Amino acid sequence: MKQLTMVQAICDGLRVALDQDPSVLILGEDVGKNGGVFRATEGLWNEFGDDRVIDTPLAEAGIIGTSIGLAVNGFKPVAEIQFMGFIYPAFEQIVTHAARLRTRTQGAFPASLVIRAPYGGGIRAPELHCDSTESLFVHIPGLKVVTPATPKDAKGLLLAAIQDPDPVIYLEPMKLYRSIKEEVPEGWYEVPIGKARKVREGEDITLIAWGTMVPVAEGAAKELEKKGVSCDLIDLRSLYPLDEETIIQSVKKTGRVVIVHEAPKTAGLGAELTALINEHAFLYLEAPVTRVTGYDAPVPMFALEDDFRPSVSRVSEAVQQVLAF
Amino acid sequence: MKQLTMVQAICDGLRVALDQDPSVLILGEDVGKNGGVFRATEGLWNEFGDDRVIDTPLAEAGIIGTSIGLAVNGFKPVAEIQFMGFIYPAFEQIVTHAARLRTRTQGAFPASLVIRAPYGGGIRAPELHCDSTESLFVHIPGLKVVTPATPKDAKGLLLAAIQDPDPVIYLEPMKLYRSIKEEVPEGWYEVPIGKARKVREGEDITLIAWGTMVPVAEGAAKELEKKGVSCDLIDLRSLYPLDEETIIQSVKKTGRVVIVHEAPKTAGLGAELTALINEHAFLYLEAPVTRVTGYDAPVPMFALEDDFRPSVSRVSEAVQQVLAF
Amino acid sequence: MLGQLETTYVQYLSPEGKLSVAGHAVWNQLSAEMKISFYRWMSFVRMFDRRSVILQRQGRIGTYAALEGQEAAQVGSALALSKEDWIFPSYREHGVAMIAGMPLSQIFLYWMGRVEGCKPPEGVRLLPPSVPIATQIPHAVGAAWASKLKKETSVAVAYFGDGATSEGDFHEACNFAGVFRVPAILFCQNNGYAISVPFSRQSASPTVAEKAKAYNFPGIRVDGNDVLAVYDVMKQAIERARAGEGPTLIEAVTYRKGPHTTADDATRYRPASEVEEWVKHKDPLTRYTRLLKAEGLLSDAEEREWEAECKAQIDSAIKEAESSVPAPPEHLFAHVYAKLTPNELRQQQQLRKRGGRR
Amino acid sequence: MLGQLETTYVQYLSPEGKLSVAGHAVWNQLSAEMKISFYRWMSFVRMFDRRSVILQRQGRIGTYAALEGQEAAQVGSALALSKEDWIFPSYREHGVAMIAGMPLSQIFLYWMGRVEGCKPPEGVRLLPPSVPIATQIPHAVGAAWASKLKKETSVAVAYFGDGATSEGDFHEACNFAGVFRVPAILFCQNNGYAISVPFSRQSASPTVAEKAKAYNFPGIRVDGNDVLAVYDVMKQAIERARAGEGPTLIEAVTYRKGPHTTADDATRYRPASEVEEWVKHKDPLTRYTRLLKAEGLLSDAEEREWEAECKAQIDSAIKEAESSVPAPPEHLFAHVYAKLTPNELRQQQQLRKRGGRR
Ligand SMILES: Cc1ncc(C[n+]2csc(CCOP(=O)(O)OP(=O)(O)O)c2C)c(N)n1
Ligand SMILES: Cc1ncc(C[n+]2csc(CCOP(=O)(O)OP(=O)(O)O)c2C)c(N)n1
Ligand SMILES: [Mg+2]
Ligand SMILES: [Mg+2]
Repeated sequence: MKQLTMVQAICDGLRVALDQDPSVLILGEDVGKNGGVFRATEGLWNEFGDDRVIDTPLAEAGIIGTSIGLAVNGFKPVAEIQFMGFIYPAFEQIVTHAARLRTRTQGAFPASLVIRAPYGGGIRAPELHCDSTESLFVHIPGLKVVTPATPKDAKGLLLAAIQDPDPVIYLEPMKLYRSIKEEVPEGWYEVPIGKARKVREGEDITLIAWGTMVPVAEGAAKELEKKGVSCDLIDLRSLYPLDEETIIQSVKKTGRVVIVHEAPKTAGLGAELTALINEHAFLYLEAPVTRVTGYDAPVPMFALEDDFRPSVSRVSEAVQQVLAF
Repeated sequence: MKQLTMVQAICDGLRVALDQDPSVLILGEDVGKNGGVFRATEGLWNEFGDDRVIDTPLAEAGIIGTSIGLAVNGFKPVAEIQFMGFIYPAFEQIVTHAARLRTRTQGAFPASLVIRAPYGGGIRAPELHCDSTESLFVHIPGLKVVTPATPKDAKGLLLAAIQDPDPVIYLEPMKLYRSIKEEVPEGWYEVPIGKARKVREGEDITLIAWGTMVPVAEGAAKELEKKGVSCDLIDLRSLYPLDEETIIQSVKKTGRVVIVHEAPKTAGLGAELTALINEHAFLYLEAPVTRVTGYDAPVPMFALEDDFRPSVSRVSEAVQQVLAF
Repeated sequence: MLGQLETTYVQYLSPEGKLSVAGHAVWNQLSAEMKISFYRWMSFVRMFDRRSVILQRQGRIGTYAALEGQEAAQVGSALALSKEDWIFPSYREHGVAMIAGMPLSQIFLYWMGRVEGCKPPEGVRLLPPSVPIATQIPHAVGAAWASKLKKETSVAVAYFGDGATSEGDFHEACNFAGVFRVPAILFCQNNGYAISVPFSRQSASPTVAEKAKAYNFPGIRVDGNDVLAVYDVMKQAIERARAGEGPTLIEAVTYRKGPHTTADDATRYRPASEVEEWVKHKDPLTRYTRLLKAEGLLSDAEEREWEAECKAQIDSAIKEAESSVPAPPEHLFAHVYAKLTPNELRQQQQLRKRGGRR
Repeated sequence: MLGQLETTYVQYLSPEGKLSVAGHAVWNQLSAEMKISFYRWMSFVRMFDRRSVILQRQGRIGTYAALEGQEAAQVGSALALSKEDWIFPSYREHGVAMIAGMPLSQIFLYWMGRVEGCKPPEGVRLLPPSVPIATQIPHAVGAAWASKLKKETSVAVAYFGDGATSEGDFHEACNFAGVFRVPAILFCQNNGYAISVPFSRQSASPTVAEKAKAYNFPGIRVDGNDVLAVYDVMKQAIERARAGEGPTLIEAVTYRKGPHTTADDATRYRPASEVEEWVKHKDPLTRYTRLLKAEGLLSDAEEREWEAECKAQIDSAIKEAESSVPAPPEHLFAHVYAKLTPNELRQQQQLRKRGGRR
């Protein structure tokens, strides 16, 4: 097994998919000759040619709209949106068509496709490149939404998304593209959509995070461990469907919850998780479910991004407050 | 005072605004000569002319994008999106620009505009006309989101939205356009954004609804009254900012909450309300906050819409379950 | 043909039912069967359409988008397609849908608000009506692109209105079609209005066809009420597409005789004289019937017979649709995902338990 | 001029620094001050740009979008505008921004990731760089529309790249501009690439200019490395706009000499020979300097003097930007709404309490 970064693992997953499934197409802006602005498609254009790894015009609605047509007529498009902050022009195609086509055609012509998009901040990217608006997509029935936090999960989740018959939004935490290396199995393997990953087992409190925030939550858990606090840390991986069982079991065990996300607080995914926990584990809660999130302000330009994004210390402090409740 | 339906009250509000504020422009598809597909702009084109009540090309991003430019250069556009289900092509302009322009220009060029859109189901409209995806907009910092449930509020909230220096999404419950008549004051008056309306005072449980669901919740409250259950019913009116005070006070009084919305459950606004209540009134809760919502499925075509939309009986049953908890 | 001025259009059959020289040539190439087929379908579509308007008034179907006046554009173009071709319609292409093989009863079900009506029979490559304007155009381009990548000869056609040309999706789809030279036909029925908004407020360029230049493929303007011209122009575009010569934008100039939908009042925005001109003098069915009769291919008796036959088919389809057992409420979860998640299964179960109680 | 073939372009000054006949006419109309002004701004912009690339390498600013090679397109067009006109730039128009009156230090602040750098001084009608491609074009059209409705003579210009022409927003904006005949200039710097994607993969039509036909207003192609031609074409478009004759699409054919941004490696997708051709033979500043020198309007000494002056100004702006007190964390709530809601006030308070602790 090779040690790979997340972006290398993604590239490897795409290569495996192209290699093993002739219906797979990769399309998007700069994914071909250039190998992607993050090098997530590096080498694939050379290897698989211009008919399978396709540089498109600069038009997100066009990319997703034509991908839907490609899917209807037999292909499995894996479309790249260069940054999640630029997914909005394709919002109508995603929300109105990709999500609903299976229902609307009663199973005849599902829009079986994957939409990859780097998201989140922390890398000093220019303005408007750093959104993490996953909850918008989680709200739309018919979509699945996943995000990995490790290289191994990145490849396995990607292949699961490609294998999945439903449209999957696959969010890639930019900040983690190159920050971790780990052994990544070769060939095709899948990390099932809908199953969370237990990062740490603990007794005192449940921490829930995903994507970019997993290392932050993990950092807090480590710090807290030194203070004698044992955290049960869940990396959701799958934002829709949610792994309710893992979440609820943990909450029933600990009775206390801190949710960490990078998106603004109001109507973020933390809200849904809170509601879910309230519904299924109300009597087990010993303190209010607490959210540590981005603020309810536009994602700031990078000078203030580290103040906006949840930090280890903000998470630790929230945990201590919850424990003191 | 005249007895007006909601759509008449909206039209009246628009007329007053056009009359009293020369910077107000109305633009959208079919808002001019035709007077709007729901007659919300009836007569205005005749009265104020083609330069103030403007039929645009069929392009939602163009409508909102040019409205932003009109706002930057001195006008107060009141743009109509014909149905909320067709707002998505303008999503990028709303989320990336309208919501952020004040911040991005540090106050120099705010996008001061109003976006009106009929929403929700219940009128046997064709496919895809019946979305109520308000939570998507509530999640976006920089936007305000409001929806009236009565003719009087409709006009007052509309004028408040037009007066407001920030971009306001003004959602019009189609189902209520003509279902209620009430006395509506003449001239300019405002219903403040950020203040909920207490529809009924009660002791046993808090019902929270908005827009299309207010009469449903009210119907349930009336039914429950006969069974001796007294409901505190809040019509939110303002979805962002939320009237936290009214909500929390009521929950502290009743200890039990049912939230009713038409949108799918997962990551709907009910989730945020649950989280908010959990945060601010945790110790007062005697039962899990319960959501009665549209299902996590695409809004169905009209044969099944009444099964999808929360009904009086679903709300009543939920209340009884919460009381029995 | 492709070199015409866009503000004129291809016309073979005059409103009076007379063939032009070029029209004669096309006419002579057609089989007798095809000649009668144009008539039969146009007449059938019209009868279906009028009946649907009545059904709406009777409360038996919901808001309905009538197509009367646009029969030639729909029938002429649809008859040029083959079974292997893909069709991405808007909400007004019932005529196209029928020809593609969509059972009438399904079309009625759709307008009864029943999602079952969306599903085409096996082998019919027809998508459900696309209500959000212009959004189906990129789908057609994608499907055509797929054919090209698979080296198949099938083409894909998107049907849309003049209003749709203002949407970004129209532009992006045309641009992709041009760049990748896909076998797509972008078929615009320019009926002069997008609900109440006239084309002059929709576009500064006087025609739709000329917009194709921006994408470097042919744009052809055709008399959309001349079924022969539409058929021939469509046929040529399809041939070009199958031969790998890329997309074509077709602008069929036509008119809807009635309101936008049964919920609309077109007298608010269209002058009566304009409507009269189109209804009385430019009707596509009248025009073609005149030709057939002049050519001795259709008698009054045959006409009556065919209309009776249509009526019978329509009656039976209505019966079928109206007697089709309504899907139960929990059906709204059918096909949301290939396999429902625990969350939806739970919700579906709750809904099922209500047993239809609302 | 407007009747040219789109695949050729307006050029007054050859790469060798020679004026064409038409160029002479334009040249003779210009004041000496204006003639030197073109040079000074191009030179200033280039020095700013090169310095910014260095600052990025030194870690003193973030990812930076260099414009070297596009100075003539930016300076020529911006110098044709007046204070009253509105500018909606993309992320590469630092040259335009400076001429519009944006202090250099603000521009540096922007690239330091500081939102304060977005705010123009009072009276400068310049919006912050629009990062999402093409989204600023409808804004410009809206602002121009407002001028028209107010019966003012100000125009609005949107700056964008060749890649932007593929976006729906480009189309919708052009369409609105044409339909409402607004005084907008849609100024496309066609530098041949959208990051790595060549224009041939962006558009099947060989030029941007010809796309204007779909909207029924003039599209003009100009040598974007010829500052005189750009200035003149822009001037004429502005005059047309002010006179109520509607919008113009200008395609300035140019090239970015370096990578897309400091995060990009252009050697992955551009042949060295192509780059060399543009860098060595088509440089806008070299060309214009040759002319000035040939005309005796610029000496080597004056050149050195001016460069020293530029350097001093740039140095001082960097100093100013780098010594500007960073906004505190809670500043991220400033201007989210005209008046913060209780929710944001509470969050802002929490953030303030952290006192900069992360
Ligand atoms: C994206 C979107 N915006 C608005 C509407 C509402 N609407 C339905 S039909 C229509 C007019 C369409 O005109 P056109 O494209 O000319 O087609 P026609 O109805 O004339 O066949 C409008 C505005 C819609 N369905 N979708
Ligand atoms: C909507 C959107 N999609 C994608 C991007 C990522 N992106 C940034 S610049 C760029 C290329 C732009 O090319 P062009 O319009 O030619 O302008 P240039 O950079 O050449 O000046 C892309 C794809 C973006 N900023 N916005
Ligand atoms: Mg039309
Ligand atoms: Mg470019």
